[in-house]
Amino acid sequence: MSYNPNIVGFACQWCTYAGADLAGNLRAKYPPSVKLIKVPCSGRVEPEYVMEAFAQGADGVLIGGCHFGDCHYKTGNHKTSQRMTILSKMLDDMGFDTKRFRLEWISGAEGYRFAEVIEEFTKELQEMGPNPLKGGNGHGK
Amino acid sequence: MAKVGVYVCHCGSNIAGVIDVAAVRDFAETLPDVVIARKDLFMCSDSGQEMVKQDVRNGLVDRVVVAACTPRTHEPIFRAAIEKAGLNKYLFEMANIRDQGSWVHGNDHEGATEKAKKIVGSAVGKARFLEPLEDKFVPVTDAALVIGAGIGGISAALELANMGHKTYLVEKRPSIGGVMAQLDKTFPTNDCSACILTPKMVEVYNHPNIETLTYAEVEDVSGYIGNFTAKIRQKQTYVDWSKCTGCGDCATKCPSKTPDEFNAGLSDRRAAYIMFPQAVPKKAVVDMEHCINCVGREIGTMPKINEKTGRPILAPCERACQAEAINRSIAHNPDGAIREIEVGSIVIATGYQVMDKGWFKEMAPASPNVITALQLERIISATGPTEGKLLRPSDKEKPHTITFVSCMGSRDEHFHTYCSRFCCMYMIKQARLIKEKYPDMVINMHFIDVRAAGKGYDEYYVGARKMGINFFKGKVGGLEMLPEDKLRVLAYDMEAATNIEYESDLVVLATAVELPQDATALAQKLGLQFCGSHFFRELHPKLGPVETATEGLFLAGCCQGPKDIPDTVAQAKGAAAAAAVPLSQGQIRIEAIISEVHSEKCSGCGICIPLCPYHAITMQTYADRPRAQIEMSSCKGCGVCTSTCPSGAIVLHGYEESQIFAQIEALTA
Amino acid sequence: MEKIGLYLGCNIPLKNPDIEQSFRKIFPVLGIEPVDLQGASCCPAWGTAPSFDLNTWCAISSRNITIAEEQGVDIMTGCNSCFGVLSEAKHFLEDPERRKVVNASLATINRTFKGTSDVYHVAHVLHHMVGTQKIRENLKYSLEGLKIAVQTGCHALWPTDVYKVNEVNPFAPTMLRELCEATGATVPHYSRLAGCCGMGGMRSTDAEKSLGLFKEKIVSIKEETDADLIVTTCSSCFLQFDMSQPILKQRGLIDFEPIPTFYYTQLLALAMGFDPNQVASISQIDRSGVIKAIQSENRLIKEVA
Amino acid sequence: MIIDQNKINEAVSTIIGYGGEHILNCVQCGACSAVCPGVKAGFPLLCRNLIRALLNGQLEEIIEDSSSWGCQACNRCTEICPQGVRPQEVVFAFRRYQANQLAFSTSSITSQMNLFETGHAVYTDPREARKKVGLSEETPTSAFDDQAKNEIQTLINNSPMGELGLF
Amino acid sequence: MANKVKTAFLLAGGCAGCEMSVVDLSEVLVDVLESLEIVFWAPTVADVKYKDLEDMPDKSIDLAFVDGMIRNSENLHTVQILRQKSKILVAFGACATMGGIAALGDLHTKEELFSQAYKTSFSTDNPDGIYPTPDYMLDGKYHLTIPTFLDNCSTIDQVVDVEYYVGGCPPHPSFVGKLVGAILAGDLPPAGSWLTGGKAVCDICKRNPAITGQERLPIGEIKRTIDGQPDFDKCLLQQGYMCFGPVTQGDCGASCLNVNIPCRGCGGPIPGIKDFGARCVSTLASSMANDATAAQFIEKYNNMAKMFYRYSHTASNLNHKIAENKER
Ligand SMILES: Cc1cc2nc3c(=O)[nH]c(=O)nc-3n(C[C@H](O)[C@H](O)[C@H](O)COP(=O)(O)OP(=O)(O)OC[C@H]3O[C@@H](n4cnc5c(N)ncnc54)[C@H](O)[C@@H]3O)c2cc1C
Ligand SMILES: Cc1cc2nc3c(=O)[nH]c(=O)nc-3n(C[C@H](O)[C@H](O)[C@H](O)COP(=O)(O)OP(=O)(O)OC[C@H]3O[C@@H](n4cnc5c(N)ncnc54)[C@H](O)[C@@H]3O)c2cc1C
Ligand code: SF4
Ligand code: SF4
Ligand code: SF4
Ligand code: SF4
Ligand code: SF4
Ligand code: SF4
Ligand code: SF4
Ligand code: SF4
Repeated sequence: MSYNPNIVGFACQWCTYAGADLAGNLRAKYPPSVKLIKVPCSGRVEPEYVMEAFAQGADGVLIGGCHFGDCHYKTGNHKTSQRMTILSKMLDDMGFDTKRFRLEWISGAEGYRFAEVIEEFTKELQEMGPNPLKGGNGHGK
Repeated sequence: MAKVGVYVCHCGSNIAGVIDVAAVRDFAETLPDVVIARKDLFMCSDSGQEMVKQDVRNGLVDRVVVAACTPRTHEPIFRAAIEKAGLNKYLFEMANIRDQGSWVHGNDHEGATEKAKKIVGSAVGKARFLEPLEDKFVPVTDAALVIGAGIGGISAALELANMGHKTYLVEKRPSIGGVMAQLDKTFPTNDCSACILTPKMVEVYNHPNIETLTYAEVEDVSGYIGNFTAKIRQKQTYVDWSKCTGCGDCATKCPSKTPDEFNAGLSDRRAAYIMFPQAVPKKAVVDMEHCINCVGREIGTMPKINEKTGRPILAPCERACQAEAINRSIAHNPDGAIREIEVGSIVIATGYQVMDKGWFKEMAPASPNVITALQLERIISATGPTEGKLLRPSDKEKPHTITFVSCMGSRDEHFHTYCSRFCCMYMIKQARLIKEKYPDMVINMHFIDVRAAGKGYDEYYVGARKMGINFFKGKVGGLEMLPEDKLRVLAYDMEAATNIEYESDLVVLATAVELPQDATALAQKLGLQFCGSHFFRELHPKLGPVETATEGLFLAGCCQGPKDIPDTVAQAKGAAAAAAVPLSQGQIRIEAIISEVHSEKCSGCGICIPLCPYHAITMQTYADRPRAQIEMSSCKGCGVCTSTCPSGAIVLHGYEESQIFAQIEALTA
Repeated sequence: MEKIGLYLGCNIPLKNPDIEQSFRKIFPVLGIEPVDLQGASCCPAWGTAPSFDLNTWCAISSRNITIAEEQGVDIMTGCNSCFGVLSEAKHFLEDPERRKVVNASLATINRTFKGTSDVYHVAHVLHHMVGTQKIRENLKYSLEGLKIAVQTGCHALWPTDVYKVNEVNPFAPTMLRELCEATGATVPHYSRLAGCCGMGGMRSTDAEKSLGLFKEKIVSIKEETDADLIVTTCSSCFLQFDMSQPILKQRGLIDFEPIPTFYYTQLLALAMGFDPNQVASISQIDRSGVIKAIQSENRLIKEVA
Repeated sequence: MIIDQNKINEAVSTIIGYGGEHILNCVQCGACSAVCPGVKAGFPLLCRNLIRALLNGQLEEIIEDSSSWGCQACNRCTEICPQGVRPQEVVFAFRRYQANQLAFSTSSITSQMNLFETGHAVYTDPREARKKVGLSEETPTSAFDDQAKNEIQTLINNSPMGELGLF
Repeated sequence: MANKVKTAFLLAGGCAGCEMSVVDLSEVLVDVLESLEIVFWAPTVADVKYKDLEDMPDKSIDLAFVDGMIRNSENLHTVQILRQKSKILVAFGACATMGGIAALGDLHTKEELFSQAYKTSFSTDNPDGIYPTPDYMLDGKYHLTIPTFLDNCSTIDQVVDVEYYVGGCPPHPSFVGKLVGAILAGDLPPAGSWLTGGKAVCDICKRNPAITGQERLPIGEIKRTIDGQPDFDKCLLQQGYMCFGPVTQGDCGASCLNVNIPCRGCGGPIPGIKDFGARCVSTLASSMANDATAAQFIEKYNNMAKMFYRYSHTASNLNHKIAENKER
């Protein structure tokens, strides 16, 4: 099934958000699937946001932060990694396909890589089809 | 209810060439709370900005969304504009439809337009929940603390003091000077270390703006940039420094011996001692760990009386001191005294140590004639144990063949993988100094490669070759102990692709530079981090080489990584300039994008406390209950605590939960 | 009595059974019971399987180790090469992938390597488990006044990251010196103490080069110590010292008489009073003079005798 | 010498395949060669030199060189190497490459045969000597244990060694 | 007293533990009984028919408590009727508010649950593999029905509007008294509120490092309660035991902690927190020292969903959608 996946991205303003901007400067092409929400640090992303995005029907969620050692706030991305690893396991145990959820370390210099990641993620989501939870209010009231 | 104005930019054809700007504008109009949606050719131009300002001034809008390029470059421009028009600058949000839109989806006009709508929707969603915020200012204490008084600390302190700032210089040893004071001459100019350092030491000590605290250590630091409180422990000297004249008589009479650190263990010093002849301040201390309490003179006890003479029986040190600076009857507090000082910024210049030869098992560490380069520096120094005569330790005879071995513990995965950076150069220096004095001495130098990257350095190295010093490319593999304390060198000649063996009288090891053990404790007190090489981590290896992740703390010299004297001094002056910035501003601005605890919601669980990389969160007591509080001047606004607080008690202004949920909703609508 | 698997290797049981006999004599007296590892093979020597295929090496080595594992004992080797080969193989088998592959081949002969038996050298057992004190207590003859040059040999020294027991400083080994000193003898230092004797692959590949290296070593011993005898804990080193000194002498490359050489346990067995015909009877160099000197009346230690 | 990246790649992957895993760590400092008894005895291609040749892609050019067989496996190089190359493993990897190309001296075939037939690389009939020193004539080792010999032969037959056609 | 509060208790798909807790009020109950008129208490206390409830006039009940979740058609039906008849409806206890333990069944398919319950469980003897039949015609004339097992669980507020929420498994009994008092005093909190002190278990936990004057440190090693007896005086989380105290409403008086058992979250999330499990993840994961600790955690506690949503599976929007989707 071919459709345009909707990816909600959370991007750290120092690295991944800057990397996405650089992709623009480089005119790197990628599908218009991803829309970024700028956060100061990937450590600002709450697991709730990821679950909310999926519950609302996002086909994919991407969290982008700085590579280890590069975090503007020293250790924020380590906290992200710890949280999201456990969240991912929990989503898996809940019966949700965690291939829809990605954690990527993309630096402010990796414009092309940002484009590649989106390209690849979009393709993968296209193969998986839309988020099955799209639509419906979640309960029968 | 918020009145949101949306302004969509064409950016010439940059955006409009791909995205249907009119459609985006039309869509924006349909969003909740949007009262006006306009478009313009260049939003950042004067006319574009004026359009926004007019709407604000006319009271049409109270939240502004500009859909254009990236907030990373343009947010400040628009914020300033609405602020001029009388709106709080934080009531602004940008939708990035160029850098993350038209520029990357040039081949998909429709997709780009749809994405732009979503992004605008997200920005509007957030804007509806924006709140006005205020930047804050806090006053600073116009004083600086410099920790460590080697050439790095000395240079930084002088610089700060000359700019007019009160400066405290804290040194843990009895005298300032650091490693440089132990050196004989210094590359690349071969000037005498003491001749250039001693005047600086004296200048520091006498500077009206500098208070030098030697034999002192930092016990604790609290506070934040502009307002640090440092507790300094003045260690117990057991000598009344106000009386001590530095004559050294006590040291001559004191019978207790222990290896002399200043001479790198090559000679002994006494328990009562002055660190070295040019020490500043030139004062004696009694090292209680090695004092043997002569004639039973425990500290704080009255002397026994000689039955014959009727006079008190004093220890040799007390007896020797004409100035009566040593009085063992006084009950000195062994912990010394704590002093609190208030400063606005701190420079850390605590230097380094070199590795001990004992680590290198293949290098016959048991032989007295295997020494470290620092020991050689003392041997060839006029103030050293041999008064500058080159005599080998085992028999105090002049050696005929000397071997220099590079990279001991550096560039080696067993110890340190980094290059210690200045050993190549100082070995060449030592070889040159020796060759100058003893032209017929055989000097063999072994390098993996010679690292001489500095102004005049390669010339200095090539000059050494011209002097007849032998250079071999190839690392020494080991030493074998021969009779008469000679050593057989097992080396390799890379160019000839063959091994080499020869006998040597003295072997000098260029052992690696590393931080001393107590650096870890200091790092904990100050909240410093270590880099992969276990030196203190700078904020950014290129653009923040003197700053640290904690505002107000700056680094200088070898504590940040191996560097020679020229680089240490350059960095120290840079650190001083950076440390002076908050001091000269008189106050510091605290950006409003920081976190705040709503103490009425806080459960006092303390989960947030260890998370903050800046130690900005502390527990306070509100109505008997423990509740968290964030020190606004320490918070950098990362939001790690906000995302974690299980009670939902913390908000990160500018990135509040309601705002982010609104964005998610808009993006998935 | 503590049991330990006696791993014989090749040289000791086939060429120098007197060394084997010396183990069998001394260890029970010192409180260690060597048990035979029935069916054990070559370690395999460096020049065989290790030179052809890593996994085959590991399979043959681990087969030997499984014999000890089945009996629940650790392994004691008398030859340094065996110690090195078995220890390295065991080290390689810490890689779970390799262990899987190797256990698959062991399965064809109904064996599984578990990694439960540790590999020790005779010198380790004597130094760490028996201890010099116990050795001293069991002497019949004191070797006071004798000068010994020791040869620890390469494969008990490096690489330190794979061995169960290491010298404090492998470039300045002391275990064998201390073992020899326990007999009352003096053990002077010489510069090429940690040098290689040249036996092994080098000797079979290029005997001349091997002899050249050996000459350096023996000259260093002679000139720097003028030892009465040489003592080693490596059966390969033993062969080199015993076989190559006469060659050098014969070719006029050294001008001194070959120095009698013993495996350490031979010396100890002699000092403990065992029959030289059983524990020290096979050598190229004539050792009868030293043996007689060792087991002479005036060296008798009263308490034990 | 012509530098050909394909040859370099082949040499490196061959060595890694035979167990010289860390060859690319080498920075050519020469420490290994300074302590190597093989180098000292005069074998030209051990440790640093061998690695240099391999990193130049000279795999085939040096296949006949006997240096690697002069390696004592003493691991001085391993202990000393500051970059964790484990040069001895590189030397042995090269040796294995040589052996698998049948580029080794015929004299070493004897010990392979011995190993296969008796389980001992070195074999001489020990019975008389053993009797003389008061030991049982037959060793408790594979030499006198058919089951053990069988096992060794099974292991070798089913290994790449068995395919060399030596036995 | 003239105006007695007409009160109802309905047990939906729960275990009746919540009602035991009401009974635990004992003397206090006797005091409030004065002002209470219990008009309905089924099925635990009175034997009633659907009709009894259906016949009551709309909004005739002042205060209705529902405990238990919606698990079958009967639960759904009675709760919907009770809603019509009541002015104030309280979701009482973990099951009613969040789904409770039984809701973990939604992590499995209906088929899995039935097969476990009626075929494979140890104590079952059902060689023919017969499942209950909700609708059965006996002898061709008696139409017998039992309630239908629904595709998935729901909380009370997922099927009807709810005025107040009370957490706990079981809830602290004092809430009943407090509510009755509030109604009588006309001092009711805004509809939709949780009745809670609003603070985490940590706030009242004697082990809280902030209270004992200790420093809270990152968790270095993960433990399970089977790994040995935790230290009685120290924070369990700090010791490596996964205590949900920080994330959970502490109206329980830290009962579990008092007996050395880590909080499992029955009180539900602190008001304002959207998703209990997600917040648990954030809080616990962030408190771990590093990725290695997180990995150790995953290894030691194998099912994260059952761990974090022990009581609140149904209240999670995403969980609920997944459960619905699964049966589709
Ligand atoms: C053998 C040798 C020869 C050298 N020759 C040359 C040369 O010829 N030319 C050249 O340019 N460079 C040379 N160097 C390098 C030179 O020594 C360094 O560049 C220089 O000393 C670095 O100065 P520093 O101030 O950073 O550190 P240091 O000199 O180490 O000074 C640090 C000071 O901080 C103090 N301190 C440490 N911890 C604390 C604490 N917790 N609290 C308070 N005080 C503390 C120490 O006591 C010390 O006084 C040589 C180095 C060596 C080893
Ligand atoms: C190929 C290459 C790669 C490099 N890579 C790295 C790297 O990876 N990492 C790293 O740390 N360093 C790197 N460097 C080094 C780095 O470029 C320099 O360290 C750095 O640029 C020096 O900055 P500067 O400001 O001193 O000089 P410059 O960058 O040269 O700036 C001097 C400026 O002054 C202007 N100017 C000159 N004369 C006048 C005048 N009379 N009036 C007015 N203006 C004038 C010039 O136009 C120029 O803009 C690299 C250098 C090269 C050549
Ligand atoms: S003798 Fe007295 S004055 Fe002289 S150095 Fe010692 S303490 Fe100072
Ligand atoms: S009492 Fe005085 S003289 Fe004696 S050891 Fe102590 S310091 Fe030295
Ligand atoms: S400066 Fe020279 S000797 Fe020192 S570590 Fe670097 S290369 Fe080695
Ligand atoms: S994590 Fe939240 S509730 Fe806990 S102490 Fe911090 S602010 Fe208070
Ligand atoms: S937002 Fe970040 S910097 Fe600020 S208090 Fe929280 S954790 Fe610390
Ligand atoms: S193992 Fe081989 S290559 Fe390494 S030092 Fe010994 S003889 Fe040389
Ligand atoms: S010692 Fe290691 S790094 Fe140095 S040349 Fe030898 S193998 Fe290479
Ligand atoms: S985490 Fe648990 S044990 Fe620790 S203070 Fe909170 S409730 Fe108490």
